[in-house]
Amino acid sequence: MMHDAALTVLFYVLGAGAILCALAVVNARRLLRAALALMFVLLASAGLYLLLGAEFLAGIQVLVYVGGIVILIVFAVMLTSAADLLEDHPSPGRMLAGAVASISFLVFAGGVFARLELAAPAPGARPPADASAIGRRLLDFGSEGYVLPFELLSLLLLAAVIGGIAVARKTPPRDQPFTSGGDAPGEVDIVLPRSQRDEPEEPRA
Amino acid sequence: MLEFLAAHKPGHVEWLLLSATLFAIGLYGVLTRRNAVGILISVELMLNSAALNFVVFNRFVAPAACDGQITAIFVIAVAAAEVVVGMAIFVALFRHRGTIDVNRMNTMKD
Amino acid sequence: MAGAAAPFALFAAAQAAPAWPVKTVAARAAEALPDHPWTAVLYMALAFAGLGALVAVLGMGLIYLERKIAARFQCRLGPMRVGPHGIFQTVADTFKLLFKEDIVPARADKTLHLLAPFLALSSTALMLGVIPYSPILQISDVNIGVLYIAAVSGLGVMGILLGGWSSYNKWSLIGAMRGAAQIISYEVSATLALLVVVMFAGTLSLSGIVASQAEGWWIWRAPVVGGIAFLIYLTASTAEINRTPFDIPEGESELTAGFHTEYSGLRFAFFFLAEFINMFVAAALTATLFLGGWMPFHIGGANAFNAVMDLVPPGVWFLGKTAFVVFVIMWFRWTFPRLRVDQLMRLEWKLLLPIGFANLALGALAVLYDLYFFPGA
Amino acid sequence: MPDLPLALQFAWLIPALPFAAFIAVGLGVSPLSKRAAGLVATLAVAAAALCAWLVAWEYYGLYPPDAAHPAIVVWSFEWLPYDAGLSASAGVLLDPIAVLLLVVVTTVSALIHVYSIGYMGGDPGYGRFFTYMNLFTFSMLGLVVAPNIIQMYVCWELVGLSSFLLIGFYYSKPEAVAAAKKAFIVTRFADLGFLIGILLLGFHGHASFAELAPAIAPEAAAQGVANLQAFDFHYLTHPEVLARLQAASVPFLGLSLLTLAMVLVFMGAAGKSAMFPLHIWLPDAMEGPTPVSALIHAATMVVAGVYLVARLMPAFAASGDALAVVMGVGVFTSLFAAVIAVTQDDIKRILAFSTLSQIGYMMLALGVCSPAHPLGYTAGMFHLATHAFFKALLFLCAGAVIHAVHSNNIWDMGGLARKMPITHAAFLAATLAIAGVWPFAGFFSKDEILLAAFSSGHTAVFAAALLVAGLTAFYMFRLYFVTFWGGHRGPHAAHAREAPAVMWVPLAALAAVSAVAGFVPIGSFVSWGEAHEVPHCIDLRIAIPATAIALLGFALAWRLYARDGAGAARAAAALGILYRTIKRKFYVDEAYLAVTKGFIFPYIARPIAWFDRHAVDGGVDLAGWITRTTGRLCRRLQTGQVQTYGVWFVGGILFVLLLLWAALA
Repeated sequence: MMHDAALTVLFYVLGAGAILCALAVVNARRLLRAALALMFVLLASAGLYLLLGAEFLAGIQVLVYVGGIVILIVFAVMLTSAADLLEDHPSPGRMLAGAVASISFLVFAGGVFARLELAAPAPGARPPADASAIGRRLLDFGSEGYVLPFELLSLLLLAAVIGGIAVARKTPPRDQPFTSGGDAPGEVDIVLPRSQRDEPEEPRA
Repeated sequence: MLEFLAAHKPGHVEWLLLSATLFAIGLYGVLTRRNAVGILISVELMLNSAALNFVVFNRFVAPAACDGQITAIFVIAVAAAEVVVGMAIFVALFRHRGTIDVNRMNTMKD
Repeated sequence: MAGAAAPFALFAAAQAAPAWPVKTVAARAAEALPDHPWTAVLYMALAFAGLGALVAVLGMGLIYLERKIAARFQCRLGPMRVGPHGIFQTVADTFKLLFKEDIVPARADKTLHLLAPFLALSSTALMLGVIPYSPILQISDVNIGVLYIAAVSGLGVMGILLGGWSSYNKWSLIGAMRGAAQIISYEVSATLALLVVVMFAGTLSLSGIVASQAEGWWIWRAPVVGGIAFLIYLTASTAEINRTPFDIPEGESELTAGFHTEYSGLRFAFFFLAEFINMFVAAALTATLFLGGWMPFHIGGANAFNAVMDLVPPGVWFLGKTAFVVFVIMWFRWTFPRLRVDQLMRLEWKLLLPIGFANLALGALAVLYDLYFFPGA
Repeated sequence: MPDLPLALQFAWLIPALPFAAFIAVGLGVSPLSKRAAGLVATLAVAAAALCAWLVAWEYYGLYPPDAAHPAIVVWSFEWLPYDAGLSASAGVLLDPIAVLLLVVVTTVSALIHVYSIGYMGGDPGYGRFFTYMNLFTFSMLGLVVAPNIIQMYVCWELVGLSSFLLIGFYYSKPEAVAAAKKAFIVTRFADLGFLIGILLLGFHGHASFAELAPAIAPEAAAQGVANLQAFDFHYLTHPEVLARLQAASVPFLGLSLLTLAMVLVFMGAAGKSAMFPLHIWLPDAMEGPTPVSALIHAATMVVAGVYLVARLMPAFAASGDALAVVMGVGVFTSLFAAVIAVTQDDIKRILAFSTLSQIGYMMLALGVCSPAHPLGYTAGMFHLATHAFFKALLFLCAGAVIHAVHSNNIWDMGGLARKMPITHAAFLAATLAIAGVWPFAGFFSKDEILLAAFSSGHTAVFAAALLVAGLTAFYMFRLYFVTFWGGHRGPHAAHAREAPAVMWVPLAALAAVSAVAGFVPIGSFVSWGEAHEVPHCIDLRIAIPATAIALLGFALAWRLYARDGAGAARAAAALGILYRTIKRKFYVDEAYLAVTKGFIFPYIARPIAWFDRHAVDGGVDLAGWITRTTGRLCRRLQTGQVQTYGVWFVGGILFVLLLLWAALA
């Protein structure tokens, strides 16, 4: 009973925190804050995974999502916001369209969920799906294994890494085509916010 | 109090509603953000809620299996790949055009 | 297979009943929860208080140590005025920092500026919670311990990035970006090294890893690969905590003070503290993963020798090993010159990473063919 | 007909050479070298002339004079196959009049080309000029050799097009542009009648084709028509077909179909030949360069109408009424134009009205013709040939004079006889020829026309023709005296000088031809039907009054104009309003203007224009508007912005969700 009560409390606390942070994600005017809020949403999700008994997944969530993806996003924000970080508010029409779309999605999805009846799992038969179970399943090449998608995924990641480098690297100068892709002098540049550049500021009225 | 809380343990509807709410919020962000990175962030939100959905179904439909968790792992990995490529594109785009405002990325229109 | 052989019968018996029953604080709390809920709460409160105290003590102690050791290396005395041998010097410094004015740059993002140090410190503190200090002294033994460590250590990067960004100072920004890039890069190598140990131990739990080293520490029990993994991990975690020779993010000569240039007072103290705690965590993890953690120095089936070693309490073992690693890390500072950014990246991506992969593959082979010392039953 | 002489087999070269030169000069030579353009064009036409002479030689070698002269198709190919029973072929038909016209057109054209090399030298549009000239020559030759009425009509329109281009050659001059448009519109209007006539003939001819063709086909095949078609002249002029057409009646004024069709066809001929009341374009058309006037409006193009009537002579004769119309129009026009010519001051205009008058003369000759008295046919063709030479000569002389004095007004000239002796001599020869003085060509041809009119019993026509002969002599000698005699009146007349050799050599050649052409026994070569009763001799019953009246005209001109023209002014004053009316060309142009501006433009053209602009264009605009609006509406969907697409995408998802929800309910 204690366990169930704690579960209920944690669910609602984490869920509310996730939703609030998610709202902050889509409404923050500073992208960096949005990214930060995203990090908290993902952390809350990791907590929710723990509640669902998926510890390994929670760890992966934090490791990859928070430690990798969010950091990457923050990097991108820093590299691409030469202008000031404030983003204009979207136009009212667009906000309305977005709100209508998302709220109706929520309503419809809620309607579907409310009428959804899941097949009840066999009671008691619940050995923990721990990290080793997931690992076995991932590398199992039987009919229920995921080794093929897993390998495909590794290929995808490799392609993404190479593609990302190919897209984002600067074209090396013609006279030295084999530069280190960022190490040579003049190749690294961080685009600073306008307020941090050396340009003289416009006199304020 | 404790009994009340224990009796109201979240069932699958609550879990699914939670993930649907997160998804809807992400959808709102995708539709309203002007900055491409902002859109990408919102997409991450949606992906995360989808992964959550998988785990929820895993938990409530077949708790003995771990297929939902594996799918969630795949989702995370795909999201990572997506972000890598997306960010590379945005950085390259920004370098060329000086902006990543999606309103101004409409050259296909003309 | 070895367990069936006569000379190892005793060893097999010893393995059957763990000599060191692990009991974490969280486990105690969970045990007490159904019947005595307040006891459980008390346990948790104790744990948090202990963590806080640990942070404070560790911070001050390590700073004092650092100064003293630095002084020794430079043939001078270090702080001597406040207290005997200046042991209260750090306390005085702490008070000074506490009372300093908390300055936020004019056009900075105030919220993020305030948030960043907490983020940096809390990620570090979260790691303290899973380290097995002793069989009876561990707050929580999560079953994905190594994964947890890897995940949480990545969170600290956010603190650095946000701190640098929200300062509205180009030195801070560049320092933050360098720091983040460095940490993320070296995290890969560190994780690869961790995986070797995980593979050998067959578990992600930190206690389980410690227990798996009852026959010998992985640094030498897994031949060669363990040593290489140890070296990689030590190097990578030195880089991860931005210690010299990898202190480029805060290289004074280039960036004034890197990402925390604009911080003062308590928030600066937080960053500072986080760095030193990080050093401790890195050292503790190195000790746990490669040097047996609280496990005394054992040699296979040499029971007499093992019994002598068991006389020393596990906590002392742990502390000693950790202190040694901390000393080594401090030693580095006065031995190696600082690397350039490109040298740093080259070291990681062109040296450590390939070696780490090769090492992992070798380790996998070793595990597959039981090619390590004292294979368990 | 496989055993034709080589020259006849290659008769298609005659139109083909100018056409090839047209393409070559227009696209290749002219942009490269102006000089070469004139040379190539002239050589091509000269070669065509050579071929024409060879063809004439061979044709009359094959069918000697005083024998039957069949119309043979020496070369043809199927050009527009419509269906098995109806197709139009292009080909080369040779019969006496075609051969005659080939010779005349190519010869005159070649001489005019030579003359043009000098006359147009230094003109910026030199290459363009020769390109158009070649096009014109080709069109005219294609018309002449047409074996069917379709090819004739096509070339007919090409002639109209090239005359439009040549009249408007100085396109920067508003008068030239206006004249070109006038010529084109008037002839187009006339061609409308021609086209309707062709369609009537073709439709009804085709209706009875299956029935009649088997009988006609072998006969036609013997003359080289391999695949007889309803539009072939062989078919259309066959007596049985004509009888069938004559028998068919249309509910229009009680006329027979044949008459109606022939009158409509004659409308086209009248337009091209500038018969009253469609003559108004010809005097204005003198805005083109003088060689153009000589070629098109004197020698060849205007005779196309005459040629058409001659070509369809059996049909006209079968109709009877149509032939009467031809005669009436011819008589009236010849008289009318001769009267106007007396009062004009512009040298080219006088010649233009003279042309009108002479063409009317030819029409008159054809009009009095009948199967029983086919002399008019021969006479008309004879006059056509002689007239072509001496009228071309007159125009070329006029061109030389205008070149010398920089004016078209005869009162700016005078006393040029001493300054330009060769031109003077040539002009005199031509004047004598047109006036009908023995032994010049005009005497013989005019005599034959008068004889034809007289002998066919049309006495009134004969009287009118005689009057026209006198008027012709009068105005031509008026022109001659004012231009070449007396003192220098205009500012340039005093230092006028003889034209260069390249210009006067053609003049001399034409003068020679004009002088001797009358002695050709034309009756032996060109005749209609089987009757050959026309002896080639001078009938004194005709020759004496004709010569007398010509001399009368000459004397009157001498009296009034040989010295200073003061007498002429007194005579004009005495005539008063009559003179002014004549001088203003009987106000025909004004009447046209009144009709068009007062009635057609405001009450017909404007409503039609309104309808076109608002209803027709409106319909087109509506289609465009619908397309554009649809596109604009659809474009809303294609904003190029991901998020807009996202909204639609989400809409689809919502729809599916709704379905799922409903399905679960």
